[in-house]
Amino acid sequence: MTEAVADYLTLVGFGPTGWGAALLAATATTLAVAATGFVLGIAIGVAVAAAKCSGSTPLRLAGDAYTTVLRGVPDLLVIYLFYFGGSAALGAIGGLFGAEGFVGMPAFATGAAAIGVVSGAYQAEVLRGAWYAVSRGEIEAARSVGMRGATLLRRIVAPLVLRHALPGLGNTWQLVLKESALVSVTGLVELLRQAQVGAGSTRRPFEFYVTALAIYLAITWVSSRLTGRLERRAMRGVRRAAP
Amino acid sequence: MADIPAARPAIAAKNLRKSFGGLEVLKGVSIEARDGDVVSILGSSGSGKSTMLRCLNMLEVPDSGEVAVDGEVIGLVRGRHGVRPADRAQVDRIRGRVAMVFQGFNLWSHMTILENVIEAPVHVQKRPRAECVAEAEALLARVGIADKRHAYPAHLSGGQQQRAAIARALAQRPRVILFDEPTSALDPELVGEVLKVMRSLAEEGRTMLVVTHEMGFARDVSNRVMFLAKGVVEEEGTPDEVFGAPRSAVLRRFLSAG
Amino acid sequence: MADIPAARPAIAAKNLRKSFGGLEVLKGVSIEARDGDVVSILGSSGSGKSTMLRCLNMLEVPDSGEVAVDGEVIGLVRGRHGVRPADRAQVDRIRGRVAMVFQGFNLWSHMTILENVIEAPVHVQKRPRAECVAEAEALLARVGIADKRHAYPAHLSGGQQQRAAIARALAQRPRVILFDEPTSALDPELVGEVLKVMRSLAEEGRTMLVVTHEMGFARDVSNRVMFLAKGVVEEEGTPDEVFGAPRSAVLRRFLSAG
Amino acid sequence: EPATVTIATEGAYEPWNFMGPDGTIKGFEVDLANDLCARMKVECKIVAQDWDGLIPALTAKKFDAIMASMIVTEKRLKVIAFSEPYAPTSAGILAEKAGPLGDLPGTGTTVDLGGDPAAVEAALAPLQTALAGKLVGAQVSTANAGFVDTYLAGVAEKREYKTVEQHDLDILAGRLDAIVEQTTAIGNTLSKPDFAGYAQVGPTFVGGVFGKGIAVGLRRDDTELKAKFDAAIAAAKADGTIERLAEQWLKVSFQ
Amino acid sequence: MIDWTFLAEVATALAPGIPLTLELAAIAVVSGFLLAAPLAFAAVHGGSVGRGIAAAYVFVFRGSPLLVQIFLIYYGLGQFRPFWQQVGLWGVMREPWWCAILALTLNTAAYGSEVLRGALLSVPHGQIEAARACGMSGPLLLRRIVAPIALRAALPGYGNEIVLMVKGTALASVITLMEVTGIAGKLIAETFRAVEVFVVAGAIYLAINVVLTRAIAALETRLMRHHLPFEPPEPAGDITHG
Ligand SMILES: Nc1ncnc2c1ncn2[C@@H]1O[C@H](COP(=O)(O)OP(=O)(O)OP(=O)(O)O)[C@@H](O)[C@H]1O
Ligand SMILES: Nc1ncnc2c1ncn2[C@@H]1O[C@H](COP(=O)(O)OP(=O)(O)OP(=O)(O)O)[C@@H](O)[C@H]1O
Ligand SMILES: [Mg+2]
Ligand SMILES: [Mg+2]
Repeated sequence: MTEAVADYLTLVGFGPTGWGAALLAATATTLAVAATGFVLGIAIGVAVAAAKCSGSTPLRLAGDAYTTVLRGVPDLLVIYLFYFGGSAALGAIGGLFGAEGFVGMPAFATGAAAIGVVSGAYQAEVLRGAWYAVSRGEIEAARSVGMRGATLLRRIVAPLVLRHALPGLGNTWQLVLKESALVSVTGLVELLRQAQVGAGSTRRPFEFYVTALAIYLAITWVSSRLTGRLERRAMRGVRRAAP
Repeated sequence: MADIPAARPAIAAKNLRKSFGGLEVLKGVSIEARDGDVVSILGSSGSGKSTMLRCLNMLEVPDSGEVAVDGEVIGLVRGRHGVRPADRAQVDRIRGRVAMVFQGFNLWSHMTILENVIEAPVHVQKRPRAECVAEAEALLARVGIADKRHAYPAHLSGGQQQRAAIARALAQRPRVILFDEPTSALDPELVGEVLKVMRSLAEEGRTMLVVTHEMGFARDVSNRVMFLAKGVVEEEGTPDEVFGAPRSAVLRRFLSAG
Repeated sequence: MADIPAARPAIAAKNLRKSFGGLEVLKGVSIEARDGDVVSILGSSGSGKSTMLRCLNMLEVPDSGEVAVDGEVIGLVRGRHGVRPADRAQVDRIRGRVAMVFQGFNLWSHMTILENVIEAPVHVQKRPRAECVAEAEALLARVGIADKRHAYPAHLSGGQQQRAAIARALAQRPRVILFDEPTSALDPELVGEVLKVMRSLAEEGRTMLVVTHEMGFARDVSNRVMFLAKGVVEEEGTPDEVFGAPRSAVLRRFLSAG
Repeated sequence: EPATVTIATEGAYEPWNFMGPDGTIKGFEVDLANDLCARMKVECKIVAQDWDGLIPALTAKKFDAIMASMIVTEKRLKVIAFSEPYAPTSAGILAEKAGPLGDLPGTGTTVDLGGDPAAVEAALAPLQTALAGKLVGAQVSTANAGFVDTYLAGVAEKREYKTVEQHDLDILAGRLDAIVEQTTAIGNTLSKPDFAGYAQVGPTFVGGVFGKGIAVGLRRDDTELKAKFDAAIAAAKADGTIERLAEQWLKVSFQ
Repeated sequence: MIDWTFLAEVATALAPGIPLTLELAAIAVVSGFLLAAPLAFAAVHGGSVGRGIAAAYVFVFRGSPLLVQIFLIYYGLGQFRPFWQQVGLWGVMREPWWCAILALTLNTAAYGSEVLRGALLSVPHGQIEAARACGMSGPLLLRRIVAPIALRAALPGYGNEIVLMVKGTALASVITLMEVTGIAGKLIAETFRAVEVFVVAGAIYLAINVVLTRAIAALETRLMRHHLPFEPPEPAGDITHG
């Protein structure tokens, strides 16, 4: 038993035959690509949600099309298209300027862009749902004092929408975190890819997948503590019904 | 109406019409108020009082008719989905000058009472925060809820919420204030207090349109009274005219019940 | 209070205390009402009227004191997180007999008005649906909003919502009805209508506790009046006693304002 | 003329090509690639890529050559070109010694699937009887899976796996009755203590669906590079380098 | 430029995978909801014990990639064959189909319960109080007031979840199930034309999901009538979504 544990610790440790350093570096890559994609996704999500909730028919249809297509196709496909398609497009542009051969799109940029574009569709839906949950009266009150545009958004809409959207956004963050695992197809060495490589090379899949699971859970734990704190902050002033 | 050569009215609406689905709620309502006017709007439940008030600051866009604040007519255009304001910036600008106290209060639930009150002055009017806080505290004291300034709306009694809503409107330093039943949740003593506040506002020259069921208020504080019934202005005049010699049968019945 | 050997009171509370955080809102309030009693509860804003009413059906659990409906005392136990009812089933049973009209109406937003009204009879009391619908339509007609029965609450005016809330409470055929400012959003004509309805309920022997700011109502309809101030019952008695010869200075000031 | 040649491998197929914890790629094909590059007098850059993406990425010019234990098949030849093979292929069946397939006939013999059809049929007939209704695993889209499709269709039930270690695990778990796999990989699997109760059963197969051996995958228009690889491989075979590396890494002889 | 005959071939090859994809998604969504609802309820009303259990569950299953979960359930739990045989469940654990259903269900339940939890919390307290005041409590209160309001609020979020599950079934291919993605992977390895194959596969998923999202949107329009700016003139039966 202790032998097995010692053996495992050597495998994922930081010794000369240990995979610890590699896994750690891969974890950092996972976090970086997920965070970049998530931020990009929020920006896209806000824009798309605004389009979908706006009175303008073309905007609404465009927003609808965006969320439908990007939520509808497997994420792997989007990543693939960014990887192969994006490279081909860049290559074509490079060709115009006389660059020879293949112009590679950096794996990190491909991955983050793909994640952002996909998660933007999810964020848009979460934000839209939250927007509907906000009491109309409170928005009207803001309009009636002449608030508008950015101020209305920042002071009233955003806090109220966020209150309802936070659980959903927390979900999306988790989604993005794990979506980053799919970016491995672009050759980016993130956590799952590193685990697969380790498993394939050492033929010890369990040790590696369980370790990956543990690292993902650790990241989740930290991030849910943070979202939990945000949620509590956002829920201030809300009265819960008596039991 | 008397036809003295009118000073530019602080707020005026002409021939407002508004339907919801198949239901015509306003059937051509006109109203006009000059600086310092206090207009009481009476009418039975469902007669369109709130709808009219909400049309004045474009929370409801009228299907036809015209609204002007300070002589500035709010431009409306007919789009594919009905009528809408031509220029949103204009609407926002005008709303900055027209405050509203809602029938359901509509306090912002994520802010404390003090934050509710300073919100518009600080973030819309961009006035210095310290000044706004001082003024807000004075206002809250004036309506008797200074001790609640750090509480959230959900933790206030009905009357306290209503007073907070009034303070929030006043903090905007508006030219025109639209009150939708501002004393419905208040006890007689507080009604008296609030009326005192409103009187002093009128003396400062602010214009007020007040939807109310308090005949006492209509009689004592306002200088014009308007009676709405089924979406039309059934009767209008000074309090003496309206209460002293009601012409329409509907108004007579309405008043005799009170 | 007169000490005739009391019939079992329909609803009674003894020595209720309730604090929110550091704020003591009720400081030992007692109340008692027999079948057919109409008790008006007066008091300034924030004096604890709503809180007291909410304690009677355990929407707020009092920190100490006792509530009894129909002679049945609601058991309370002190748990780790404060006081709570010992037997939830008992509370539900009692709530079935005690209806409430909320200050903020609290209509169910996902149901039409008719659905709101038949909800409790059909799904709590398990009465036949057709019967409930017929009764509900009669009730809605009685409060004058029969035409709105298929509308959702968000599409109703303030006064219409309030009347829907009243109809919903009455549909429960309760022994005791708790009204929290049931006429605040109504015009004088409708106030008269609603008072008529309440009078007829009293004649049927139903017990009513009514938080109100309408002195007229308190004087004319109720047979007992209770004046709450800062969490204590400042004065209590028949309308004649309370209005005719108020003993406390607070009450005198309160009444003189009205 | 390319100063550097980028060669892609899978990096997860021990002992042919696999990765160490420090990220370096090792194995038979890596050593061979370095040797061939030295002969061709070019700089060698070795990268790892998912098996699925190897050929699409080659045609998309992400790299110049594939050395990933890739077998020359008709299908692949339609898309890419191959050098002369640098290793032969042979496949076998892995099963539990004590199980019903433990005494599969033909153990120790070699069947050339490209040879005399009658002989092939004779050798396969007893196999088809024994494997009737059994669950047989193979790595997806390999020649091994092709073997199951060609000779066991309608006989056994096929399960396809993304990687070798996955079907190894499933046979241990008892979800599979047999695996069709390259003999070098079977050797590697059997060297592990968990597989003490397992063995290669029945004949070893060469030729036919198992193609013409393992070779360097190249773009079809890259004839110049193909010529260079062909020459280098011939030279490495001739001086015994390939044989030495095979014995070192694969513990087998190609002779 | 575009090789239509090849695309058609791919489509014909992928079509047989569609029933399995739908079957996996449908079963996982239904059983996932049945698990998510009590979890969300426990998280909101279950006291500290219920909250703890729900939180731990969500933590594990939402916190790690579905791929890892499928893998560990299939290969990891598969290791304990004697145990499963003893409890008579080996027949289930042996089958990749059941393992996929199990993994997908456990996973979607975690996400679903979070959506439902948020929705439960957004029910206005006044409306709950009104129900309590007329004697409702427990299951009745839940069924008549809380659930209808919460489910409406949850609908967009849960719609997300259903669509996610349809796509999640793609990972079942790693445990040998030949649904659309499994077949697509095979086709790519055989034809090496990743982009074309994925575009066709993507179109299939998109078609399934478009039908689903339209259905959900139609349901939303129906259920959210009380949220429209004003009441539609007729209590219309089918409002088509714009
Ligand atoms: N949930 C709560 N948390 C904190 N304080 C509360 C809460 N509910 C009520 N209060 C406070 O308790 C006091 C009494 O409130 P209550 O609603 O009973 O007043 P009321 O007599 O009904 O007044 P009104 O006539 O204005 O409705 C108020 O000061 C209020 O701020
Ligand atoms: N959004 C809406 N959709 C449909 N009908 C509406 C809507 N808003 C108001 N109505 C209807 O319009 C009519 C007038 O409503 P309004 O709120 O203006 O009445 P009110 O005069 O303010 O009444 P109260 O004194 O009861 O507040 C009512 O019959 C109401 O049902
Ligand atoms: Mg109104
Ligand atoms: Mg109150």
